[in-house]
Amino acid sequence: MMAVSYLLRPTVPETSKRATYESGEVPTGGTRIRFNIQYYMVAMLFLVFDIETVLLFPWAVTYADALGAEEYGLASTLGPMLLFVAILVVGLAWAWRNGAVQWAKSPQQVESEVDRP
Amino acid sequence: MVNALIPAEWLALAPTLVLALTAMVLFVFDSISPRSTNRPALAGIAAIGAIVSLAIAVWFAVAGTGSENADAGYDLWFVVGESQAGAGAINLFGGQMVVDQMALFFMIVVAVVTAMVAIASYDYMAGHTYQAEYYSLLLLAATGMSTMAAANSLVTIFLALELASLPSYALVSILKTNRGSVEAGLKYFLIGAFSSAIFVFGISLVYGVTGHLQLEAIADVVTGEAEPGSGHDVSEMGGLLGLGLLMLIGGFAYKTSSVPFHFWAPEAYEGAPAPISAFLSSASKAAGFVILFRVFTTAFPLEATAEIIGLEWTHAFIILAIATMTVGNFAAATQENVKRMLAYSSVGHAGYALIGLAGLTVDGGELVLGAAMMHLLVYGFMNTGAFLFVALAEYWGVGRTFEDYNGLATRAPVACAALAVFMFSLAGIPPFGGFWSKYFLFTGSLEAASANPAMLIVAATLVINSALSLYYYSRLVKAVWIDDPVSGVDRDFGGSPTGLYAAIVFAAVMTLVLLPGFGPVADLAIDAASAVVVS
Amino acid sequence: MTAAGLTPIQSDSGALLPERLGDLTGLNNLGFGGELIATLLAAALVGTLMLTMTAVAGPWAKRKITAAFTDRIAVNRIGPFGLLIIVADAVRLLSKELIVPENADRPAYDLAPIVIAASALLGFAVIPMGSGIHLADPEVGLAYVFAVAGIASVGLVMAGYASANKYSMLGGLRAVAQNVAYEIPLVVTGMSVVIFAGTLQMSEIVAAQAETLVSLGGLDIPMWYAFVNPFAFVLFLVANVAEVGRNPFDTPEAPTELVAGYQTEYSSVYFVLIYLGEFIHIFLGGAIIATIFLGGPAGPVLPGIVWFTIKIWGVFLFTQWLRSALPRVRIDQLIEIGWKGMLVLAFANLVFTAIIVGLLETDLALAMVIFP
Amino acid sequence: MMIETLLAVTFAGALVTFLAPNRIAGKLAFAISLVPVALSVWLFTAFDGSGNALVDGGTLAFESRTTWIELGAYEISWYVGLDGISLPLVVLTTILSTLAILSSWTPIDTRQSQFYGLILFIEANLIGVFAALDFFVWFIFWEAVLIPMYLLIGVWGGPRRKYAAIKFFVYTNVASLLMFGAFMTLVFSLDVSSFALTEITQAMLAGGPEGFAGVAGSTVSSLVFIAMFIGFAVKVPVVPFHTWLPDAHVEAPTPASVLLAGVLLKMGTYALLRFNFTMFPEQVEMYAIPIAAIAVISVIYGAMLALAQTDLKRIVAYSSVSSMGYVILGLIAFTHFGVGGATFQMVSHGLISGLMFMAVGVIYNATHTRMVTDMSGMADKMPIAVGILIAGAFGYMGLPLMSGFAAEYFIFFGTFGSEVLTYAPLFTGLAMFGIVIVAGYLLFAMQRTLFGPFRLETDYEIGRAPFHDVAPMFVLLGLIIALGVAPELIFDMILDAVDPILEQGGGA
Amino acid sequence: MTVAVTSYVLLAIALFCIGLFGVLTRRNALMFLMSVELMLNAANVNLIAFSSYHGNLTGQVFALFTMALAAAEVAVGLGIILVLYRNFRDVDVTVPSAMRW
Repeated sequence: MMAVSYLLRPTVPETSKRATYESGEVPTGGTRIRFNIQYYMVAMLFLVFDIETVLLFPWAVTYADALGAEEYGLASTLGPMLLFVAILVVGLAWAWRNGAVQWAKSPQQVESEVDRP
Repeated sequence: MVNALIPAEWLALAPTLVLALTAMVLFVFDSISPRSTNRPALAGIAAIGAIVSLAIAVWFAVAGTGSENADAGYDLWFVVGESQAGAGAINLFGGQMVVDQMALFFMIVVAVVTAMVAIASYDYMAGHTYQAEYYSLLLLAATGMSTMAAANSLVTIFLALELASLPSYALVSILKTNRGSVEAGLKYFLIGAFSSAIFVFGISLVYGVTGHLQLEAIADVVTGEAEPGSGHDVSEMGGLLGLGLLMLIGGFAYKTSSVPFHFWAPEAYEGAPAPISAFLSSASKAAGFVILFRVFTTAFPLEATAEIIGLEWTHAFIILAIATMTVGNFAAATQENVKRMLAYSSVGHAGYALIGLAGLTVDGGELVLGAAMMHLLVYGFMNTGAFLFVALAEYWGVGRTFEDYNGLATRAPVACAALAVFMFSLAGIPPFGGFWSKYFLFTGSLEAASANPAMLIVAATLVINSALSLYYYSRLVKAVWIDDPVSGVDRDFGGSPTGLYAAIVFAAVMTLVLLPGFGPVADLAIDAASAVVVS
Repeated sequence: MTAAGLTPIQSDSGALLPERLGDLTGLNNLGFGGELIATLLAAALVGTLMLTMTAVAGPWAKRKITAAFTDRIAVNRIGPFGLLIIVADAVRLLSKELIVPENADRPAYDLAPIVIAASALLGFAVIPMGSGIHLADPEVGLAYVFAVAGIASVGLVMAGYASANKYSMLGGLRAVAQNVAYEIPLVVTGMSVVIFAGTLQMSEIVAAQAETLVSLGGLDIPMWYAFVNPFAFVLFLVANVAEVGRNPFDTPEAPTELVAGYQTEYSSVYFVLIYLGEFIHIFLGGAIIATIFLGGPAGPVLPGIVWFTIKIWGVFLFTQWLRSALPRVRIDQLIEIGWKGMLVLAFANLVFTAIIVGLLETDLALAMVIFP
Repeated sequence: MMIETLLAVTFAGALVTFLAPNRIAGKLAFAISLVPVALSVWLFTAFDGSGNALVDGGTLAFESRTTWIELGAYEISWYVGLDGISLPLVVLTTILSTLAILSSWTPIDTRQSQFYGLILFIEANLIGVFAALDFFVWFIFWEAVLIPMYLLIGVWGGPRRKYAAIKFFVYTNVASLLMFGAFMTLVFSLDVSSFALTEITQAMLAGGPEGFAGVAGSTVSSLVFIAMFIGFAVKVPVVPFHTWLPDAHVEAPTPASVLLAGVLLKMGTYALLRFNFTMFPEQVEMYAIPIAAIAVISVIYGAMLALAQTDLKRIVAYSSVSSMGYVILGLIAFTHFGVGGATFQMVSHGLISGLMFMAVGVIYNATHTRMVTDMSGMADKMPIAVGILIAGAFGYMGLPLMSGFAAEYFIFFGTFGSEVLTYAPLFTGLAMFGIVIVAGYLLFAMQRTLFGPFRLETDYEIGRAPFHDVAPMFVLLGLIIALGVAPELIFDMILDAVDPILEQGGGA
Repeated sequence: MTVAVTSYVLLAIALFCIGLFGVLTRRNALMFLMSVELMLNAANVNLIAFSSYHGNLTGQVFALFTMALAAAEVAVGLGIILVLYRNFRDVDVTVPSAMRW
């Protein structure tokens, strides 16, 4: 498909065409802009929870089988997973309460931040 | 795994679990009241958690948990199960964890250092924004170190190692606007990540050769009692195993700040908040040593491993011990900065503890290994105390060099008396606990020398370095006690911070008490060592 | 639909498409090279199927549907129902000049569209589409699908970064933030299905749904997980919409804010690839939903592949309905819905599913009460 | 348990004093220090031991032994007890400490609580050194003495205190290390199962070491003997190793000098007697001549150095080197009266040098100079202090009726007839010549300082010393005269403990 | 279509060496981090290859853990690099030298 396109399309080099598109305005400033720290926070949270799902998958696969086999009780199959999730939930709650997943702050919150050392 | 959830078994891990639980409680506290500056509550929770952990560990150790020769008459075990005392090491989760005397010994070290650091941080971290985070990370790192004490498989060892390391990275750089702290954190982290990569690769090679990650299972393959899953001949893969072992040593060297991965230590300890320096250089180092001891004594029996790789691994430790001692002490002797001097001296002490492995022989060595363990315990008190004194100095805002410390004794005689105790104990001169542990190391090396003459060199290096260390340790004592304060410097710094003082005095008292009270410690350590050496 | 004609073999015969193609053509006798050719052939077959569907959906169906919602008449000039617009658009886009911004990071700029398209296409490799169209059936199928679909995020951020354009950068970042926020609820909800099935293998999951859940007056209702756990189904559907970046979760492109976000600076065939990739993603999402919640290709009378296509198109129609029916959410709302709403619900779903399954499996008496 | 009580009381007193406010620290320390004095005097009266602590056959007073640490095949125990040699030294320690505290009320005007705390801490450790019968107990107390002394000199000392403190610390620590290493080698080459000095002594007397790391047993013994002799000689000090002493004495504050000269030096000779001369009778005989030579050189060279000094404290310090030479000489004679006299000299010199330093200190407090050349006519201004100084000087010179006379008499008497030491009369004669020099320099100094017209110009009135400065000197003087008149007060006890050593050593 | 275990090991060692080279030569903290990740993944390749070679799952499970920890390490590391950038305006690891080496 790309080859077809290469054969078909015209090439008319022209400098202004290659300029960055900013809705027709003349571009200002670089693209290395400072963006919201929240993107970083979210990425970090994702890392944690994504890995957690990796670790949960093996459990999920064996769960039903383990229950089927009589030798393991419900507590010893379900318990560790609940503990695991509980720890994660504590983590999530902590992140939530500390504003890691809060994209914008309300004026009251900003004000209360200012007082802090 | 079948009985993993039956209370009697896993409750043996209670000291570790208490630490983990405390960390969780701190997180919950912080979640309920984010950005809380309720320092008494936070420091209190952390300290109480550590002390409870300590109490349980001491109780278990005294009651004979995980020991084979519990003294009759201790009937404290009822909570965890009546039959466990004196029944030997308790294997948990299919041998992934083990609670024996050595594990308990190091759990004690970790818990006591954590408690002191938590109490001291109450003052040191006053005015800091991230109170709850600080204590949570501290307890999490302590959990990791405590887990390291009980880890009995390369999997759990690596997990625990990282659980201890990751919060430590953050703790070192927690003073976010302090360039030193950030730089220290960066260097600590980069070298930590690098060495853990090496460590994992080493694990993968060992796994490739033996087909197991559980330490006893590895040992069975190495000694030829069991076949690896693939059925190949282990003895033909000596090169790979040797390389793996070398890489493992690299990982451990980082954690214990030994040569050749020691160069992060002065940076990290100098830049980090002083209580964290204390924490890392005492608890973290001790935890690094416990897995080092466990891996090499349990998984790689000296004789069998030597047959496969063609070299006794004790030789590596002899070289490392000599190099580490010498590098640490000589570098420390040239420092002008107090914290940096302590950091290098901490490297030197890692060298002393390495003697524990260097002195192992085919048919024994529990004395020298036990001595290394004792040294780490005593070191836990004296070194923590010394760094906490630096914390006190930083709290008062006196400078960083020896000159800045001049004449502090006129202002704070009690703390400076404690400092003198720490310094002389670190140097290993008699009226303090440090004397015993160093003496035992010396005796142990001499004993091992009958089987391995190279240990004579080690013993000689130990003595020479101890003598050298007296020079720079006494220099600090001289500065605070004898030298006159620099004129023109305003010495009117505020207050006597209770928490810091309490921790420092406690450490000093323990350093002193360990002199007459060394008997039980020595018994415990030698019992623990003989359990792992013989098995 | 050509594929259905070529392979008139029943879906439950077990063998995978490449092998059967190999048998059919005798390529298997030619050793490794033959196997390779057979595999490539089969992959090309599935690829063509998907591209065809996309071609129908993109330039034509989408416009028609939107028009229907807004009571307009869309493309109708060229061919019957304007169907030839597909050809026209293809020619138009392919023959356009490729304009590369001067500050672009060329390797990343060139790679991004390919990554986006490929990640979606690769996902189909493990989807059992019925009628024997099933390229590979690894044990970790479901995890594979999630993983491969996740690669698209990398492509998006590459596109955004390489374009050297503020809009693109923001669009790329938003895309990643959104993808990561909804990926976890998606996967965790998917996991609750795994708890029932006890496997990650796609064919096994489909097979598990073939059993009868309950008989109502002679009509066997199959144990599709959408019926067993409708809550999970809804969660998954929502998360999926966000994951593929459709309304109301299309902030990364948001033409009114970011003039199409990460694709602003793309033109010609690159644009086609990105555009295709997005649509294939929608279909992949539909395919996953169909496989793990709607019994895969199962259905009465018609061949499996037909049922499967119907289910995929059902999901596609759903996204198009959302596009017309709902307003776009703000980026902060989007993130907060993801982390504070979806994630918590997903975990709740997982935990309750686990507990209920555990109780049912271990306590048969209780099971009898619920399923008499 | 009496010794433990004594130690515990002193240690507790040190801690209390350390934490007390500066204002009351001196008086508090004095009050506290009376308790150990009382206890040690009680020990003295209740003493019921006989024979030597280390050599088999005697009974120990106040013996107490409990296992401390099990170290592989060895047992370390808390083992203390007193015999005729150590008990007088314990009493000397407690009394001198109390008097030193009293004499520091005037000169010590900063950081009092720390100062008195350290003095009591030293006192406790000194008691421990003399009472210990297990090597480790002994070594720990031995080393623990150094740190407070280092601080006493370093913090409250004179202008060159830092140099003096570090020199003191380094010399003594290096010596300790040498001695420690030597002793460890000895123990590991012996067939013993504990570090109790008694057991080691008996093992040594029963045949000595079997050899270590390929070196023959007798060579090990000799090497260990030499190393330990050097280690202790630094502490004593004898001539080649003496250079730290004058510096330390000159810079140390008076009370520290009192303890340093009075008791710390005795640690060295005590340890020589306990270790070298009890455990190695063969080596004593073998190295008798070199040791005697060192002793005589110490006597004469120390005395001549003293003659050349103009600083009163330096004079007293060098005269200590000289006096300690007598002790070594008495020990090496290895006879009934030689060793007994040496031990007696330890006590006697402790009292006399303490007295001298106190007297010098009192004068210094008043005049703020110690230079002989600066002073004259002090007798007019401070008659009592000067009188006592003269009395002390006579004690040094060995004036009859003073303890110094008794001690030197015993030593010369014992040495003259020594069988171990060849050329004994020659060495004795040379050492006696030392007395002449002592008399010379002391009389010269006294004459210059005390008599003649008063010349020193000060901007304040030099008055009489306060009572609490003078009282301790009277107590010391009283003790000196008491021992001079009735040496059997302690001499019987000493001889009783010394004889078994000699009997073991080939019946000399 | 089985590949001999030695091939995987060689691949792993190659990856490891590339990572090691990066660690030793790169001055950018982020590149350093990436190199370390490469080394970790080399170990993972090894573990998984050996896991199938020995026929037990231990290695695979451990590889999962390694991935988890690598992720956590990156999270912490990026945080530190972020504060580094705020303090020093650079991510070059040789720039910070507030302390003497």
